Amino acid sequence: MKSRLLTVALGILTAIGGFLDAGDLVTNAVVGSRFGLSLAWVVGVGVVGICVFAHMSGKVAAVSGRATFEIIRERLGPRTAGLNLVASLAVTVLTLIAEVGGIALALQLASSVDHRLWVPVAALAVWLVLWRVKFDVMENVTGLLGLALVGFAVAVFLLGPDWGDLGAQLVPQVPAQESAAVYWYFAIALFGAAMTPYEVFFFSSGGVEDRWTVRDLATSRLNVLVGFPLGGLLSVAIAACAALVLLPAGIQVDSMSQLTLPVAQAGGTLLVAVVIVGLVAATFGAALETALSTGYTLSQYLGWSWGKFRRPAAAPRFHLAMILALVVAIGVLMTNVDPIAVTEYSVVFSAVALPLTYLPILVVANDPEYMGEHVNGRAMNVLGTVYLFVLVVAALAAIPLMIATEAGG
Amino acid sequence: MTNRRYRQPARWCVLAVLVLGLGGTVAACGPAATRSDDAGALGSVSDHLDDASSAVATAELAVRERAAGRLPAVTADVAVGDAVETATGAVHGIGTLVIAADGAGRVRDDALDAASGAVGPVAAARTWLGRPMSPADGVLRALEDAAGGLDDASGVVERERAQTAARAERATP
Amino acid sequence: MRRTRTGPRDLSREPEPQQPGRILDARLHLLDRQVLDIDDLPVCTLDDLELEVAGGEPADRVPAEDGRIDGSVPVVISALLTGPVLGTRVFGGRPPASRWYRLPWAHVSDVGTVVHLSVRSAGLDATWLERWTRDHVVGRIPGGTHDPEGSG
Amino acid sequence: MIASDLLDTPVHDDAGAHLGWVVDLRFVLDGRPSTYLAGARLHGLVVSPRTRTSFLGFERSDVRHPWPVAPLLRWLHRGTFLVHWPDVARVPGADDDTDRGRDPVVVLRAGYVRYEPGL
Repeated sequence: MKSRLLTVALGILTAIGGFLDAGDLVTNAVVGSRFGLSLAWVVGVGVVGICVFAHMSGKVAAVSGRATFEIIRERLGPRTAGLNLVASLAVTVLTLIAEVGGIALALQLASSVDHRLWVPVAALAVWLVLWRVKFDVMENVTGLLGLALVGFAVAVFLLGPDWGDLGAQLVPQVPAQESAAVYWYFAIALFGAAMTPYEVFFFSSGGVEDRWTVRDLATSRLNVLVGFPLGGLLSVAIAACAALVLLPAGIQVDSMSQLTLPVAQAGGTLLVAVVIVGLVAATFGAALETALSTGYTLSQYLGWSWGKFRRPAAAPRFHLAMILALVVAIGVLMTNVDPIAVTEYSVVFSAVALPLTYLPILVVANDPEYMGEHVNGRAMNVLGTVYLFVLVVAALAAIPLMIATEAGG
Repeated sequence: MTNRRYRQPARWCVLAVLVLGLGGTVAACGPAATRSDDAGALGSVSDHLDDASSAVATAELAVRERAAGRLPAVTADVAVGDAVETATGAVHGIGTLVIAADGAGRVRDDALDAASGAVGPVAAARTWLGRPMSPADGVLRALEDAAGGLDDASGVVERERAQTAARAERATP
Repeated sequence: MRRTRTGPRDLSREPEPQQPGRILDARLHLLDRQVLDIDDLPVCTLDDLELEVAGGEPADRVPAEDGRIDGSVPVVISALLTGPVLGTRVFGGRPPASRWYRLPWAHVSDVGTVVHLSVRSAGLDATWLERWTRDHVVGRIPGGTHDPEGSG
Repeated sequence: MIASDLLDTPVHDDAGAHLGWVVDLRFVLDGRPSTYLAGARLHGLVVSPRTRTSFLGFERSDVRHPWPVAPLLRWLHRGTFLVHWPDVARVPGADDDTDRGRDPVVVLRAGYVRYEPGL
């Protein structure tokens, strides 16, 4: 019993720590420094969405033993699924680039060594972990270290804001100096940051890696339902830090180093150090997840042997795909592209790519042939349908808004 | 093996969407797009001035926190280093804009002066970080002056932009 | 185009008689499913099906003059196909039969949410690229045969 | 013959009228028994009169969720029927794709019978 409690606690803690990635960090800071907390509601919408989505894909993985992209191929056929594969792979590799760049930027904060020098080191470290380390060790270590981002929440308290004032900001409204189109563009970016497709690929394939069965469903549900909302609260805490310190100072966030300034003001050197550890762990964990997701999607579409639980020699093409993805990430980052800009684009394209991934999961979660008695209940289906609409609207609006607002300019 | 009659239009649709999407992205996100008229160019100047102000504010905050011993030296160095990059980027951005009208051109030159004037203090802040014991007052004062200069330039640009836009409105009823 | 009357109570459709065996629809139950070998190791995705006139039929029932098959002869699945047929399913066309990787239907042991084979994947043509990658790329990187679940 | 020679192919009746497209192939496992599974006999073609895009099969199952995807697709595929294999008079051959004069089509015999497609 005690060990079970420990497992649940560990699962929740890793879910909190694993929720945040470079996309969440950057987007929340940017939004906080421009819009205050007036977009915090989007984080709520995104968190409920990722809970619904992750829960369904986890359930499908546990009951049928099929991971998300196998389902996508089975249901949509090779042509539509192939299109989805191209889109998802592009977004996932873009996110991987952002995460590897994020590791490098976070390491730069602790070392003052230029981030471009850290990129190959970070990518090599990611590969070594993928190559050698056991799946649950990898998941738990990065998740627990990522918990250090709680430093942002601590910072909000230490800053001692006028809580009534901060609460009043939570009301959705377009600030006077920003246009409605820009507001909605960033709403979609925040939504895409909370609900990235790779999280779902990782979550469902991870369920297969951990050999989930129907009995593990309750645990997985608890991890998701408790861990992700708490992770979402951390996102809001980052936005709040930016809103309390950077917004009044007229600072627009365009680098990761600016994230540490509110923390320094609130908690001093020690808290900054804690947050930097959190930044490295969160981006590193997300880099692992996105790299794995490139391997998962490709292998599952083409029916290759995959999984970290297998020896690399037993899943050679899966490992080769991940190596190539990391090489691409290094190559792109070496062109001197700004990782923050890559991150900002990746979250918007995430929103575009989501519906094609979401729909097959929703369909299969209702299919008794796969799910037996575990098909979606009525409440889950109502939520699922509501989110299907939200996702489609966000996906259709994302690119026009990006063009109209010159990517939030 | 499928009916060609039904596949051809679908292909053209996909191609059209692709071309429109790419063209739209280039047209809207490319720097030369709607910004080629003077009002648009002044809008760009204004955006760059905001970037420079943000960089100055970042450096100021980082120096304050460092002086109070709340920010580790390396982190402060990175923050101010990023600010220097942003500030020089803004100078480069303003300097390379093409503006036709004389009045708007003068405003741009003033903005360029203000932005260039901000780079020095931000870089000086980075130098100061390397000498931990010296007082920060001088550095902070220089940063505040730079921020003031940027604010003034920003106000002038905004006014000129409004006038240019109004003139353009009258010219094309 | 002749329009047909539609709806759930479509009287123009006869009720389907009870069939003597399990029913499988190609797209719904077979195509694009994961194929696993006897040790549950993924082999491939089922990309296409090869259909042949059922063996053991009298020769005069095979319309051989133009190689065309029609409803007068019984047809069965002779093999599951994978490989380049995926490309032609996506983009259209048809690869030459020499490019198909065939997994004979006789080796299929079960069809559920996955298709199970009764043979090991190690000896199959369909997995040669997997073996090549293992022997010539991944196996040459140090630690390639290390078992991650074994010792941390 | 491979399955994709038949899938998505237009279906005509013996008079040449367009009836729809082959959206699926139905097999029945009642062929020659072997160690594991009986041989899979091609039992019939599932023909949809309106659209070729069949991937979810709602018109053949009792699944009504998720709304609105399931009802929408079921409605799109209304009128889908099954024809038994012996009612098929001609199927496209391997060389039809290069034969420019003739589109690959499945032709049904006169007096073919439409069956309920439900599983």
